[in-house]
Amino acid sequence: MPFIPHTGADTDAMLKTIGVAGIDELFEEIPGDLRLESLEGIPDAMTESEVGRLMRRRAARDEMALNFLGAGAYEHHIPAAVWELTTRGEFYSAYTPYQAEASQGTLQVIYEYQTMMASLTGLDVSNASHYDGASALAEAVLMAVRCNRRSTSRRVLVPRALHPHYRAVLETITSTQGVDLVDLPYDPAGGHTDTGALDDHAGEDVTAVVIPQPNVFGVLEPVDTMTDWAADNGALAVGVVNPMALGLLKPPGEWGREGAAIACGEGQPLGVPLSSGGPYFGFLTCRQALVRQLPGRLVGRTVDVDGKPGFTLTLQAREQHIRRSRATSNICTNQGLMVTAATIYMSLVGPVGLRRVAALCHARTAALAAGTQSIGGVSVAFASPHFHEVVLRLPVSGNEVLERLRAQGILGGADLGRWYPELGDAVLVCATETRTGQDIHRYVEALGSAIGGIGDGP
Amino acid sequence: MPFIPHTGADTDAMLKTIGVAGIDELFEEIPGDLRLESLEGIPDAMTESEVGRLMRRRAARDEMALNFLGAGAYEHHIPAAVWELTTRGEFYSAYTPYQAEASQGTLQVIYEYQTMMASLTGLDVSNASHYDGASALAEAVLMAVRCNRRSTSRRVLVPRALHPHYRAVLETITSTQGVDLVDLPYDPAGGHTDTGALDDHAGEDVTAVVIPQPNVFGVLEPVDTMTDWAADNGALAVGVVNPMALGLLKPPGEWGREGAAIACGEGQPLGVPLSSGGPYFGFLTCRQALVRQLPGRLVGRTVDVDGKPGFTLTLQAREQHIRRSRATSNICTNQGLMVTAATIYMSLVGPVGLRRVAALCHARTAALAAGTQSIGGVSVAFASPHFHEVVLRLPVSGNEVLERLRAQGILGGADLGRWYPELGDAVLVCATETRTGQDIHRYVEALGSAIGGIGDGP
Amino acid sequence: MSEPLVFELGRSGRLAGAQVPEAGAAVDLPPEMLRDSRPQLPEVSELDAVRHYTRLSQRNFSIDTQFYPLGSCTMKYNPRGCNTYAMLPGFLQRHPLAPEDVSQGFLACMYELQRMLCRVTGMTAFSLTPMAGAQGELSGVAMIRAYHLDRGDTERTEILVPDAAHGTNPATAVKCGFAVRELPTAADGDLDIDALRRLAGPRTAGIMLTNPSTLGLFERRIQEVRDIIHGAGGLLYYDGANLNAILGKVLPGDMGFDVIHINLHKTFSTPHGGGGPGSGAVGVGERLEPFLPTPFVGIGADGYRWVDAADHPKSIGRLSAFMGNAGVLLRAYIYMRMLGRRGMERVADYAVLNANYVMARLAAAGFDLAYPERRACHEFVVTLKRQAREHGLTAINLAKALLDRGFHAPTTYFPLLVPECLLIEPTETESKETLDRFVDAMADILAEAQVDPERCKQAPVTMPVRRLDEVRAARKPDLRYRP
Amino acid sequence: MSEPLVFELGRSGRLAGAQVPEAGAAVDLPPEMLRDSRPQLPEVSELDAVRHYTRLSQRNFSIDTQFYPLGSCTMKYNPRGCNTYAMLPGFLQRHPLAPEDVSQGFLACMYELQRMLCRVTGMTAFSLTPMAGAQGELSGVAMIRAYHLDRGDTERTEILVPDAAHGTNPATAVKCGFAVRELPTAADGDLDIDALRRLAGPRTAGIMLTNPSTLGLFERRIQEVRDIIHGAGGLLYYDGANLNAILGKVLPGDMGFDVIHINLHKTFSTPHGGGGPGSGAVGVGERLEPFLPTPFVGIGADGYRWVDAADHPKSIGRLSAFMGNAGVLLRAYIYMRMLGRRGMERVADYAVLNANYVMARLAAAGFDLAYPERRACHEFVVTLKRQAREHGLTAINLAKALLDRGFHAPTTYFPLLVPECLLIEPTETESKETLDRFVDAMADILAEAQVDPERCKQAPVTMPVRRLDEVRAARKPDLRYRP
Ligand SMILES: Cc1ncc(COP(=O)(O)O)c(C=O)c1O
Ligand SMILES: Cc1ncc(COP(=O)(O)O)c(C=O)c1O
Repeated sequence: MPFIPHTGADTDAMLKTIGVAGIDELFEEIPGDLRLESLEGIPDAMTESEVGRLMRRRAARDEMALNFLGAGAYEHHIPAAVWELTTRGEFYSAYTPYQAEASQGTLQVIYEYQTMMASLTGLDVSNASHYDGASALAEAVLMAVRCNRRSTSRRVLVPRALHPHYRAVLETITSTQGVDLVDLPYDPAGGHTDTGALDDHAGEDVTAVVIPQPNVFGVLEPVDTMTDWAADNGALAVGVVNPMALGLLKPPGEWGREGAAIACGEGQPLGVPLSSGGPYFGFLTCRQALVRQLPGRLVGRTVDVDGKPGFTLTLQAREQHIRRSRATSNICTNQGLMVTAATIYMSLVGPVGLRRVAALCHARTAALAAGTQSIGGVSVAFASPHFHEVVLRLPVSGNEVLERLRAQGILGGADLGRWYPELGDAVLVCATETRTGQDIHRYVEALGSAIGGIGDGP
Repeated sequence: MPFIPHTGADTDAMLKTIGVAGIDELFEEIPGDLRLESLEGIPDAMTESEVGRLMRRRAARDEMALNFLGAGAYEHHIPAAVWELTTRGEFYSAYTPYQAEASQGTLQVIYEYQTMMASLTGLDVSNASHYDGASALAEAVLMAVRCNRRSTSRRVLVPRALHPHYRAVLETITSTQGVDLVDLPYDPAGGHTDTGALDDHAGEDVTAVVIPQPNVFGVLEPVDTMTDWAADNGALAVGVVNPMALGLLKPPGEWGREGAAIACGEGQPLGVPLSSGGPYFGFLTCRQALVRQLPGRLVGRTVDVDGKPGFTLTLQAREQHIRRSRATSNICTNQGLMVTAATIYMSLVGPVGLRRVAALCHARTAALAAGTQSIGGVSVAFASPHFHEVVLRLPVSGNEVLERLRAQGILGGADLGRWYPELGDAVLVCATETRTGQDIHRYVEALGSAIGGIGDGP
Repeated sequence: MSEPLVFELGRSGRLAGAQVPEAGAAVDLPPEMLRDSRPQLPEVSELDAVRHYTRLSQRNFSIDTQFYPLGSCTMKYNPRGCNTYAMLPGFLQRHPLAPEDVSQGFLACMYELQRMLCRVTGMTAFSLTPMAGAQGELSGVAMIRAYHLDRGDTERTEILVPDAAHGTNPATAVKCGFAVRELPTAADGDLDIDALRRLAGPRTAGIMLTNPSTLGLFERRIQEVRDIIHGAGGLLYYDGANLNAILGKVLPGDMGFDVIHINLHKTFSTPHGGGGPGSGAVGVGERLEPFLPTPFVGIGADGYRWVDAADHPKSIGRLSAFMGNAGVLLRAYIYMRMLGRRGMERVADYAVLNANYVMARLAAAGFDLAYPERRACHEFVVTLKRQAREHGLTAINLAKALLDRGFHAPTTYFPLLVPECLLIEPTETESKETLDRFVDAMADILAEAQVDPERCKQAPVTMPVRRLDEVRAARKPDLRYRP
Repeated sequence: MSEPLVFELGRSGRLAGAQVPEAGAAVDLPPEMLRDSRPQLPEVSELDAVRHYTRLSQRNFSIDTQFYPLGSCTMKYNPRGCNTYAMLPGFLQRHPLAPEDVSQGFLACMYELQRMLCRVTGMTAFSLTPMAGAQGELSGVAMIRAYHLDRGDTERTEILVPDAAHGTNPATAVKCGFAVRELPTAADGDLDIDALRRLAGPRTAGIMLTNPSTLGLFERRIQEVRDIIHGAGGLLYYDGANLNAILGKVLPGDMGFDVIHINLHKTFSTPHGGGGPGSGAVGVGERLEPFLPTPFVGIGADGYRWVDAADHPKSIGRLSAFMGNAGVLLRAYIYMRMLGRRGMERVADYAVLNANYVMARLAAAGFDLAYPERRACHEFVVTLKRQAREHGLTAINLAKALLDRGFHAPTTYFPLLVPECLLIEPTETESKETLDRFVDAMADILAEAQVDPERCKQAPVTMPVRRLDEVRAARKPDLRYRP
């Protein structure tokens, strides 16, 4: 019996202690007409050996040689130590640190994480994580709505250049709360949010403005202008940032005159593998004044009865298990283990490493973009500065080109036409620090021949 | 500076404390004409990311789809827990447990291992491991020479059906000690050691007899007869056994009337991956009376000053660090981590699992042998019972067939002609429990077409 | 020995050199967009980082080191094979947006997982995207809302929730725009059916239940509950956090539930990871199928494919940037394949056996059961009301005394309706010997409290820290290191 | 809390079900060949095994958790990347007898490793097959023997070994059929050259040296030693266990050594694993090349190939069933690639800096250096002769007191010629802060012993056990559990 330790003798002795004749009797409170005879449609057990073989085959089947796809999930180098440590049983199989004395390891990790994320985003406090970047944005927007007491409209301005999946999640989670999401168009030449469009809302009751940095096109937004506009118009600025980019870019807390009030984003670039989209983790940081509206767990440093420093979950009165229907959020389980990985990652790369990795990613993407310019009809779609991801406009359909690249083992980028009909001839391409000059050369060659192949037609 | 933590300020402060102006001064005792300017011919440093890429490429290059090669190293299922636990830093990066109080984990593991190996081989005591099976055999033979006070000849009978690499190592290590290795031929029909040849040595001064079980052909030896012959002729019987086989087969301690005096072998089948031949571990067990001639480390259970049970290295007076030139062996570092893996492996499969795995390996090889009989000209070379490995005689050269199988991603077995010129048309094939019916089918098909191909050949 | 903060180990200029690329990549961005403050990340060597986090890990209890009789949490063994195989390079490297034609291996696993989850719940369709139980609840309740609105039924503004429910239930209902009506528990531990009849009506969008309840009791009149709610036009939501108790014994679908989430990090043994990640896969009967969150996996002519908003227009939409916690889902899939049909049936058998055994032994050892007349399901409630009064042995004191004896504490002070309660769930993967040692430790603490009531108030004394000042933590929150 | 033996956790009939195939495979072997006794293997659940071995691991000190100033052992950081990449499935699954045409990836690594080892030692050829330092020594001394015999020089029956040498040196010489002549150490810590002159002669097969010696001192008159030995017709063997001190500073080949082994588990940072596996790769100058143990990797027309006995007829032969500890070699290879040329040069720089720093600080703290006039190389010797006499602070007492302070003990009572000695080797991967804390702990123990001499005799008190009765262990050996 996999994972069940009972011998026949154990079971018999236990039944005797309980005072029943068989295990079935223990289920006697279930109404008879509901009792199942047996499970149907579940395959027979496999040993670990057999299942290992199955999984190896399936995993191998999906392997691609070379990846230039980003669009919200990025292939960075992850130091081996990160997951060798993170999967240690004491982190991996621990419960939520409610019993603080028996959980000082996890608690201290989270405290260190909170410190790092607050500082990285230039804000005061960080929570212990949210599910992912998109759901963290939804929580950040709900939080802004709660915090902005001057506004009653629940109107939130959302750039069209925000990742469309983030936009979708925002919709799912905030729509039941009466939040009104209003689009901000992007500048078709620059690829950044059209600040002129912002001005159309001047004087309106706007609760919050979402500011992605970089936006889904990899383009850098005019964050200072947007943050100042928010301040001037009584709205809270909510930054959605790539934490790797923050090794290089100005953090939300320093945008404009006052900084954003809240920052959030996808933590995946900090030591978490691509793994089909999850588990990742969302981060959420804010100004000190907003801390009691910050959802999710928080770890605080305190002292024990002997005065010795220690860590504990704190401000739990905001949470569902205490405040129930009046909690700031319904979140309970978050992404603790990913936070552990990210904390170790950030410790290993440090401030210098993070900056260098970010700079290198940026340089590699720049090299790739430059390389493709020699292919007839290929151009960089947007003129504004971008970070480590670039939209290429092609002379043919993006979708078709990507299919041809795939046949050569290359994931060539994201087909923007799926999300932006006006960009059907554009692909979003990313080269991180893990892509070498040779890889980029191979990409450029393959892209050239793919386009050529389509040009020649069937 | 990879792996060096010193900041410039640290270095300066340390130099100041030492009272020198620069690091170079610390090397002033090296004669000037020997001092190197710099290392030549060493490539520049790679980051972990870069080296990871290199290693992934090289590892992938050698991958084979399907393996039917055994011949001393066997592909068994290894429970995931084995290496997830064994590579925990506390096992992986610990030193030899000389400071017992700070090494109770490793010491207890070894004590458990000693118990398991002694019992598995049916003997009284086990050491804490030797380098590998072949070098353990060499130590076992040297030990037998020391133990057998009645014999002065240093003559050791060695079956030709012992793995030829073991024979070679025995030669290297014992030749400087004046040990005289004498061949025992194998029965050409049965594949087992010719017991008639043993009788030719009756009455001689024979120090020890080596008894492999199974032998290199996978054939089971007449261990009872051979052990009794040794007893009758004043020789010590040294068993060389596959520990996986012992899940099923009679252990050396129970061979013949009195049992073998010493057993040894390759521990790899017990949870250690193939990994190009090492690290594996040799095991070495013996009768209680011989313990003070047993080389290598031993862990004993004792009590601390409070009477609490604990573990420590013991009987160290046999070892080189105490006895120096008069030590039983020069061994110091052994294969501790592999012992940890094997101990966890044996705990997870238990006595029932070991037996079932052994039986399944055996059944799979039997099915493979049966399957190949339909191919014209293929026959099982030896008639005696065998365990989980079988010699197939082919109508064409073994070497060529194996090459053709390789082209289909199959490691088809060992080319016996390399070691036994008389077996140039024979391959040694092994199917462990990890080979499914489908795999075996594929092998049989591939073998058939390879032989056919050569038959048609140029 | 206490472990310094990683920041305290750092020195300016120190670098884990093998992890950091060489300086020198050109940055051609406008200077005003660049950061000039240096983020407060540690500057440590690789050895210091490895040593620090290894040492921190040792300051945790975990399943791999201790028994966790933690009610409502189902802390069972997390097979290492699930971890190893879910972390195969092919799975770790798969980009979430990789097209279907190069994703059939992964999609096959997800599709089969959806099907198995349907089978064990009696639902007709599953979406794996919710990233924890609470997000599963959110999607479930959002579907209930969408269902009523789709039918033009706009008056249903209330969700009924038992007083014993987990905090996520009422919190979720509110996050979906509903008002919560709390249902009392009857003296026998079942729902107060009369109260239910009173509260159910045209404003009732639905009810959120878990069965067995968080009291560890099987709701015997579940069919009556179903009839009342369905009769009032509402839907039944099943909080699947307690599925371990009934796996293979009864299907939530047969009990009348319209929608369910399952905490895969409980019944299907994906690790808790010190607080996540989990997965709250959500399943529905036919009525709610159109509203299922996207993406989920379907089958098309070319093999497995993603079903996205475009193919599923009434969907409540996306809940995550990609498809949820794929790595967690793979672990659950592997676990289910290793259990197989018979293995799944045995989960409830032995989880319930273990719970009733510990309950019987604790009762014999002098502990008071909250519901002595009832069978335990996979967990049960002990109340220390008497011991707290007589010997100062409160739930928290007992919890801390257990830590000193090498056991994680049970869940304390939940459910809220039982005073000084412990919610005890042993799970099926613990052996009789472990359970016996636990009962002995409990009895020992009780005996000690009777002799020396002060002693348990001092516990724990063997942990890295003693009892922490939580009031101070909340009054003067120190949420971040400042040098 | 003590941890039971795994056998004590077991119960007859218990099974880790996912690891055990179904019963039923036919066994058609003759019954008299089968086992009827059941081996004494544990019968535990998977959870119990995982928990047991996880808990046992926590009862160890290790580099990943503690500082190990362990002289002669070079306990430096073992990069986790070396482990991860050496354990890539392609490497783990490679069969040792896989033919060369499907092994070029692995062979390339081994060939390059051989070349790099030649470069850092000044040797012309390397064989990677020895599985630890002692086996490297054995192959080296066997080559010396083979060399003399090959020249018909059969009278060379002695190997010279300094009294400070590691025990493996004399033991190895004897295992190769030589008699050992011990060389005294002069007062300044160098070899006694006069004694050397007296002992060297026509019976001298060779000398085994390590430079720096195990006293942590660079043998300054090494060129004289070379001339004496070579002059007498002998060869020089270099025990490369201490290579860390001179990496990139001086080549053993330039010092005149004819053969060398390197403990890759020291200088090249493969883990010690609680006592192995290691690797004792062996290198030679031209004279000994014909005798190199097989197999090693060469280059042929079709790429890398194995050089085996057939191609190398004078070889001393095989030392292992296959090719040695391949996985260890991969780790060393990866490490060397991450260090690169500059990184290797820095190893000795900082190993020696750290040693001299700790030496200076300990001297200032009142500890007596065995050779106060000398520079430390990567390690140095402290003698507690005075403290032992005055305060009972023997080497062992100090060692145990360090354990209580969270530091592994230095090597004690080795080399044998210095009374109450500690051999201290900090390695280059430890930070100044760690070294400072270590010195502080040493000073603290000394201060405590001055005040309360009894205290250090009680140590350790914080470990899982206190001082063990080793006499009893040896007198009544309990080497195996019997229920
Ligand atoms: C009964 C019950 N419902 C819901 C939840 C919430 O699940 P999660 O923590 O995964 O969000 C939990 C677990 O914490 C629970 O025990
Ligand atoms: C100086 C010296 N020589 C030889 C050895 C023996 O090496 P090994 O333990 O790898 O056999 C050691 C290490 O233990 C050593 O320190």
